[in-house]
Amino acid sequence: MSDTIRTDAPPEAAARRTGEFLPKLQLTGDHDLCPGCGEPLAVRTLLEAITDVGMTHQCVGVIGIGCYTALTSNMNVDLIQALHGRAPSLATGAKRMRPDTLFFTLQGDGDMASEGLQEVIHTAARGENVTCILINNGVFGETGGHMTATTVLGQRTKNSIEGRDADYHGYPIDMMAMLAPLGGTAYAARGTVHDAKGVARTRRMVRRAFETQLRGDGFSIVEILTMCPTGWFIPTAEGPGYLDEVLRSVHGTGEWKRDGELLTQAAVPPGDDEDLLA
Amino acid sequence: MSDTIRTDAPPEAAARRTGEFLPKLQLTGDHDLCPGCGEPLAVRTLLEAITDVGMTHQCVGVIGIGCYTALTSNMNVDLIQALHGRAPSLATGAKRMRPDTLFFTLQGDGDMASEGLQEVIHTAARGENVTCILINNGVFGETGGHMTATTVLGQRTKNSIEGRDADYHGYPIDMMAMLAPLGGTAYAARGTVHDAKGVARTRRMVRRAFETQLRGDGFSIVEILTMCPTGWFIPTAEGPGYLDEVLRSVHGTGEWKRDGELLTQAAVPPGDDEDLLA
Amino acid sequence: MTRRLMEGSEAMAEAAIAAGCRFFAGYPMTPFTELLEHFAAKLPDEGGTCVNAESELEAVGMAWGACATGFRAATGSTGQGLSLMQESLSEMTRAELPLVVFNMSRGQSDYFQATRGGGHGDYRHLVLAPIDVTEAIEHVQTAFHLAEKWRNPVLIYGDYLLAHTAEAVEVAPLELDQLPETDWAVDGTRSGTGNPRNVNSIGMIPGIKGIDPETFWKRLQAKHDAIAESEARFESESTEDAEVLVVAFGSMARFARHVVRELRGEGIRVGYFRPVTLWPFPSDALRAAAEGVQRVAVLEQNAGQMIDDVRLSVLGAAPVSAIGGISSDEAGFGVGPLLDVDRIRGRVEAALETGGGER
Amino acid sequence: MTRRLMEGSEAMAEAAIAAGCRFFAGYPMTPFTELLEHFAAKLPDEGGTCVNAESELEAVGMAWGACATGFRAATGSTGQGLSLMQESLSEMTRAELPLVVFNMSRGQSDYFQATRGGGHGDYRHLVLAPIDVTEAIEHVQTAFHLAEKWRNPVLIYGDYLLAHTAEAVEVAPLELDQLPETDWAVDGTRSGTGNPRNVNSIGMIPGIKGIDPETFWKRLQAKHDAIAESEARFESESTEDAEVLVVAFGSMARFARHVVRELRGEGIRVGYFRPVTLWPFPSDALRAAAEGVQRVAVLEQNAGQMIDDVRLSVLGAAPVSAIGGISSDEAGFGVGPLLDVDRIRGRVEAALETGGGER
Amino acid sequence: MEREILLTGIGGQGVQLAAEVLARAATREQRHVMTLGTYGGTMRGGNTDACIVIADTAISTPPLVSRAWAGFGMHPRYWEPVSEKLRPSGVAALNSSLFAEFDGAREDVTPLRVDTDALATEADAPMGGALVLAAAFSAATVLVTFDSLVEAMNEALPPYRRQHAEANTRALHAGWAAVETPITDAWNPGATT
Amino acid sequence: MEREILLTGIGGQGVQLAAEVLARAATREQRHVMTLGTYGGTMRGGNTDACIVIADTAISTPPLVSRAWAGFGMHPRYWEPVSEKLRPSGVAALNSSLFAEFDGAREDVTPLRVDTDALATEADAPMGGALVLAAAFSAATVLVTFDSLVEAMNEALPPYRRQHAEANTRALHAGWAAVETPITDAWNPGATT
Amino acid sequence: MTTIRGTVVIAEERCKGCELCVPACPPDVLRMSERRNEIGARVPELLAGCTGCGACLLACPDFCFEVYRYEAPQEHMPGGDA
Amino acid sequence: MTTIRGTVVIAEERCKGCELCVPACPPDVLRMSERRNEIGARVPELLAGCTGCGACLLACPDFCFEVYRYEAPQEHMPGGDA
Ligand SMILES: Cc1ncc(C[n+]2csc(CCOP(=O)(O)OP(=O)(O)O)c2C)c(N)n1
Ligand SMILES: Cc1ncc(C[n+]2csc(CCOP(=O)(O)OP(=O)(O)O)c2C)c(N)n1
Ligand code: SF4
Ligand code: SF4
Ligand code: SF4
Ligand code: SF4
Ligand code: SF4
Ligand code: SF4
Ligand SMILES: [Mg+2]
Ligand SMILES: [Mg+2]
Repeated sequence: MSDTIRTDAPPEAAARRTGEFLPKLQLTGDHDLCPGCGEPLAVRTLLEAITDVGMTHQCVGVIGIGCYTALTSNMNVDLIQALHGRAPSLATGAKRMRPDTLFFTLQGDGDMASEGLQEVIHTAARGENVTCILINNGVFGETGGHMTATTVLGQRTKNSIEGRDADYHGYPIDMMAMLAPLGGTAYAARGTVHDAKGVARTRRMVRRAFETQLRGDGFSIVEILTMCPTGWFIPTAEGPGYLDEVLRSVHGTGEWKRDGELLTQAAVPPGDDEDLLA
Repeated sequence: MSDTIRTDAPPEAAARRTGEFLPKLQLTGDHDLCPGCGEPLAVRTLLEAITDVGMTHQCVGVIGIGCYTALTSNMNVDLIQALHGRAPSLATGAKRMRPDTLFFTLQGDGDMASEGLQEVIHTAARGENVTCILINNGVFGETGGHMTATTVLGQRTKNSIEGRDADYHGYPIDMMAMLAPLGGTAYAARGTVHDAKGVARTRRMVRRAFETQLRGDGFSIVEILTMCPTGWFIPTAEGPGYLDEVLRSVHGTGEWKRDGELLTQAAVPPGDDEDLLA
Repeated sequence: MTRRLMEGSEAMAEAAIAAGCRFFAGYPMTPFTELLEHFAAKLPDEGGTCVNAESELEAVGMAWGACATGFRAATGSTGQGLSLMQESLSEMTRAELPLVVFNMSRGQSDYFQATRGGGHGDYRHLVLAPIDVTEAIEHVQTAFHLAEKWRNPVLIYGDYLLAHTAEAVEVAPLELDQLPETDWAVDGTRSGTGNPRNVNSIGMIPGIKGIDPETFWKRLQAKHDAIAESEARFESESTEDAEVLVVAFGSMARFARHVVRELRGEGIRVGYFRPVTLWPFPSDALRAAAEGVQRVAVLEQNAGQMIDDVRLSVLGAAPVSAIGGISSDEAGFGVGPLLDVDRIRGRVEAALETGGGER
Repeated sequence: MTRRLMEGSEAMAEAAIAAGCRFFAGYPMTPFTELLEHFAAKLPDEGGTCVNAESELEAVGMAWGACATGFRAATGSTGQGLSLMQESLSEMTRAELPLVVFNMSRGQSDYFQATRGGGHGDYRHLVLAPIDVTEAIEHVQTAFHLAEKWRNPVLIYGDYLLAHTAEAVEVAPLELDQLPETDWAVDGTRSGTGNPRNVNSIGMIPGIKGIDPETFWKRLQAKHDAIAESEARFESESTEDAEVLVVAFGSMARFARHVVRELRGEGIRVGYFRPVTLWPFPSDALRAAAEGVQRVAVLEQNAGQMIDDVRLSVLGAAPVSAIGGISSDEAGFGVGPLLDVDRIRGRVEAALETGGGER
Repeated sequence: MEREILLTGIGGQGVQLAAEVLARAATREQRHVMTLGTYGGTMRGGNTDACIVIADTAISTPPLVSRAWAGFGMHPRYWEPVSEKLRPSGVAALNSSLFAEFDGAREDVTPLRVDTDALATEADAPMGGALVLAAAFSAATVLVTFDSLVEAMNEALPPYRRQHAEANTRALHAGWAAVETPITDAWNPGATT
Repeated sequence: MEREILLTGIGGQGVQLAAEVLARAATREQRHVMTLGTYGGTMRGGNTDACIVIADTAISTPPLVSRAWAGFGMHPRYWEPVSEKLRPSGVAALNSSLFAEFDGAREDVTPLRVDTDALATEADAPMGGALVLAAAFSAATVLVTFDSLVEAMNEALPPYRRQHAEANTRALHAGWAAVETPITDAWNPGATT
Repeated sequence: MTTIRGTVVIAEERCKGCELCVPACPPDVLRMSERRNEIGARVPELLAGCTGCGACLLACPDFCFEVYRYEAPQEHMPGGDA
Repeated sequence: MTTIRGTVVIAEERCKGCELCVPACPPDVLRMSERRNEIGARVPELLAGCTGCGACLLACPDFCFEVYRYEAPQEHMPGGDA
């Protein structure tokens, strides 16, 4: 159609490339996650933040088990594959032996808040100098969309198709509220990838978490809310809106703890909200 | 010595027995716990509180593993012996099948805050209608006095003989701060047995926790600070003072959540502080 | 009779409920997930409870609690999840609790864990390995019965094929012996009587200080010996004049039996033997079936585990060789290329050719 | 040479450090606790790290992480704690990580778990069972060596006696072959190169979508076959003309050996065989040692586990019977009345009387 | 009489639902039925296959068959291994929208080509391609009746997919109507047209 | 020459420390040494036993012996099984404060009675009873020297018990001084007095 | 006539048709086309008015966008091509 | 002369000599005696002035106390016995 602009090749007029397909630390863009899944976006912010803090060649990831695990073959990063829920302990042992390397875990809500809740809390309480990245979609995506320990009241999942009900299913755990107050936690923030601004802010959060680790200040965590249209049984296009309305109303975004200080109100990480790609 | 009063038989003058050696639900007083140990005192309050709420013949305990386990043969209560750390899950399954029976767990800090932290948090988040009793002495008493996840900064244990140090050993977990805010927690309080008033108050806390359960309001927990002179490597007589100064300065006593409402300041459970035996 | 199309998971859940199971707890993991889903969907209508536990450790703990109060209860998982439950399975066996466990295994590589106990200490639990959905419906009911009869956990060893194959079946209640009333469970009513109960794994007795694990564990060993004596089950076909005896269990046996029938149809002298219980292993029956054969060919989908029990049964009387092996799909769910009638037929034919030759 | 009095736990910790172990994590449990205490006391001075983990699950995870970065690392526990680690031990074996695990067992009832793997799936780890503190000092060093040589976990199977017996010993470094540089660990320096590493248990390869577990696991099986071929170790005495061959491992072997020496001293024809590695089990050596004997008498402190391996070795050539059994002190720590030279002597004598008679 | 059917497609094409509908329909008609769905790798991406066995008598064959009476191809990417397993004079039902030309390797099987994409779009059931083919295949082989198919489809839908029932019925109808005369009679092969 | 010593007492009496001190002292004197402490049940309550083997050559016997050269009794409650294991003409070192009279069953062993409670109190080392007996036993059997005992005791104390070193030394001294002449010579039995 | 300050390259072969990029674009210059790629997904197309802000890149889970900013803004005539 | 409103019975055989009861007693009428029981523990003794408050009972980990309140307060003469 003549109204459209060609998008199959770089522009002919003089132009600067301001955004590349892939982050530096990503090998390929091709993956098997569902259409509209938010997890690849979370992984993008993570990989970009590593480069941001200059640790491109000095970082190791410890990976949990969930849909995002399939993305690890795309990652240009030294990795240790953990068992479901156990990544923070592996990161602890690894970081203790290689204190100059940047260590992060990549875990889902099923991995971190259900199967491995104890691991992350103890790691935080000990003040281990590692960064945990929690991808929270409120479901076990990988097994078909079941409720997890973070699924918010009212959320649709395979076993709460009418929405999670407190009396029947119990209450969700707010991971920030639980982890931020611990003595060993130096940085805690929750971001989202349901819109571009959220993605840009999340990247700044992850960057700050890494800076915390590099200063040796102790445990840092960034939770990232992601869409799972498959596990929520909704059309892909409705994912971002559903996340914003349902998940985010309970799991509020912002910084919860910074430089070891608990913030009374979740704060936006400083930086330029308008220049999305910085 | 002629200044002393005979104590080997009941008084001859008319007198009312206001306090018996043993609570109704205790079979014998003889046990192998160390001199000056606070755990038998905690168990006393628990057993008395069961009788207080009229569930003497309709209660089941689920027991963790620690020094207190040796006290269970003294208990006149139907019991399930759990593995180390796992009692809250057992209580969950049991209570679901017998909703009219009073269920409690009896666990130490090693059991609940170290090995089994995840179990109790999930049980609380689900709002299971059970009561967990945490005996917190800040050590694995049974294995010889090692640090646990609740050991406070500065506390002496076998592996922190100069006192727990945050940089080296990490930070203690405040179980009330962690459990009270959870959606499924209806009642949370921390008592102590380092003096008689503390014992009397603790009994009132346990009673209220049981009442919470009997009303079906959800999860209830009472943490009880106890002396462990053996694990603290101090003379028995110094136990109560050490508890008061060291443990209690971090793990403050009082009610943290009541009727599902978080209290901003830990409150004394209502009742008569002067009539110790009521 | 109206048959309904049910996948194995659904049929097993229905059979469990028909057998009186009123509690289930589990954590999703392929190919066990659907079993959990079916229990979650069906139990509430029968007045039962299904908890979507936050981990396998918690799931088995919940089932333990439910069991201890005298209700029929079950849990299950696969692979990693089963491994996490081993501590509890060991202790529950020693606490003599009649738990039923569904291992929807990824392939057959948990044979050792299932039959020797992956946990600590001396303990054994019964293992039933159904060949298809129809048999699974029976086995599940038998499992609850045996668990209560012996006060011992029973494990159902299935796999992806069993869990996901749908068959047109009917869940018909089995006729089973009447069992005595449960007199060991705790319900709280003995509290305060001076004679309470303590459900434990080390021989604690209310009112008696200390424990006596040796006596307690020796009594358990005697019980396990009695189970071994009386509960071994097997199925066999065409063993009389067989030159090669094919031994297989579970889904692999379904392939083995089909191949043996095909070959027998062509007049070839092969036999088929299937341990229906993996523990106790039907050693006597296998020894008898192997009498006179030139070779025992063990078809299992793993690196060689049941072959130990086959050798311990045959004890040198005939050469025993493996004709199975590791086989997996790309996801590691155990649906590997070995699961193929032609391929297996080829291996049996090769064993026929070798005969009693190489050992 | 100056010997120092060290309990087994201390000697093993020192030997581990001498072997280059720089990371340890554990959770206290009798009789393993002191090993943790000694590592905690000694490692920091050697630039190493010991973490008092909050549970066994976390302890093994920490050791996993340390191992994956290319450092020699260990963990350990007993009973329940070891059971909790089985999931990780299975996966670490398949991730080819050279972890050393100390099982200070309560008695000998974890033989199956140690030799067959209590976890899921097909995997094997080496098991060394020292007879005394002196040998433990060697075994610990050998363990780290073999673990790295084969990139496979190695378990040291000890018990209360080994952990707590103090002996006057010297921790002398063993002469061991030079191993190639570690080229499989992750230290972060390959990140960003386009050719990073992924330490995993299922055959994931960076840049390649999907996995191929079958190929990966078959390669592992081949490695395990190679270990089985080459690493079996044993000790034997007086087997030549023995009428009864006593087979025992670990601490029980110390009793058995002493009894056999006593009896030989009196001219009685008994022999002694000890598997030094429990996996691989020295089957060929045992078969050879059992040649011509009237009876193989298996002394193990459990309900009968190693006896399977003995039978699988002897394969009917001589009757095999158990002369051990469950035995425990009141606390369940495994220091039972069976641990008595006179009692064991009596049982060996009874076996001599039975000879090849009853089976 | 034992009728093995192998289905293949790629994720999202609805092959598993089609297999379940065929199996349930046959169950309703009192046959012995066994079916198993398998996925290449995970549930996301990759192939999605299924095997159905329908018989007059108890089924002895395992749920993964080495040889089959019919193949059912929604996408050509993983068709080859299915094709290889077909018995001589078997049936191959193919989504002609994607199978440009029939796989020449098997001239000994009878093809049934259905333009499922077009029919599904026409029926306003864009996700219903596999059901179109299933219905066409049933009609062409007299495997099960149309009513059984519709009832089976309703039975097979989980509660959270109920809203698709109508579109699915239209898809079945479109497929059934697309076949004028059967090409074989599954239960009465002598009567082959 | 192999010298087995069985020690018994109840919790809190310091028997384990005494055993360790004896074993360390012998180690300092270049002997082969093996020792094992065992507890009845748990560390709280119940008996506390230990076994020491000291030898000139490598030790073959396991750490729990069936027969012993000497018994060392701090409390009579669990003395009997120890007494039964003593070899004829062995030695029995007894805390006479609690062993009212010597166990008549073994008239074939030489008793060494030490009023440990009194000596310990006198030495202002109220917790040092077992060390008193250990020193007396060593002096009476020429098992190890006094210096070795003191050095061994210092070696054996964990950092958090260092404050007891002086009292312990006094206890050792009191026990050593209480023996005028040896009753046997452990390493030179011919020279028995 | 529309001012175009930036543009994008779309890796259509990776697109899964999730439509997330469409609402993410602030000037609303992305829309789903009728074109389908190999795996059958409908892919987006670009209308005139891109600012080169990068929102689409951040919103796309399949790494389909590369973003450019023109050195000098371009003008687009309806019916023509940039 | 001291008023005694209550008294206690002490199960000395169970006492482990921990001394916790002594500071627990509000009127300070418990003190450790020189007497030792079977297991060698020093046991407490009661001086005149007990109020029957029960603090000792609540403080003793070995269940050694039974508490009585006199119907009428008793008077104690130093040197005598209650
Ligand atoms: C011990 C264990 N239990 C269960 C599983 C199965 N399993 C794999 S991924 C997964 C859910 C992961 O959920 P989450 O971490 O939220 O990741 P998501 O799939 O949502 O990205 C489960 C339960 C497993 N791999 N290991
Ligand atoms: C899985 C497991 N790990 C370790 C142990 C050993 N263990 C027994 S009791 C105990 C400590 C208990 O501490 P706590 O719960 O605080 O009770 P306390 O002894 O202080 O009363 C430990 C570590 C065990 N029984 N099980
Ligand atoms: S199931 Fe959910 S989390 Fe997993 S890939 Fe699909 S959308 Fe993403
Ligand atoms: S070790 Fe501590 S907790 Fe255990 S019995 Fe002794 S004083 Fe009590
Ligand atoms: S760069 Fe910005 S304006 Fe351009 S297409 Fe992407 S989102 Fe729209
Ligand atoms: S967001 Fe990406 S995958 Fe989704 S429609 Fe747009 S270009 Fe395609
Ligand atoms: S009852 Fe009160 S006053 Fe009397 S002895 Fe006890 S604590 Fe003291
Ligand atoms: S508190 Fe009890 S055990 Fe302690 S000294 Fe007093 S009476 Fe004895
Ligand atoms: Mg998730
Ligand atoms: Mg404790």
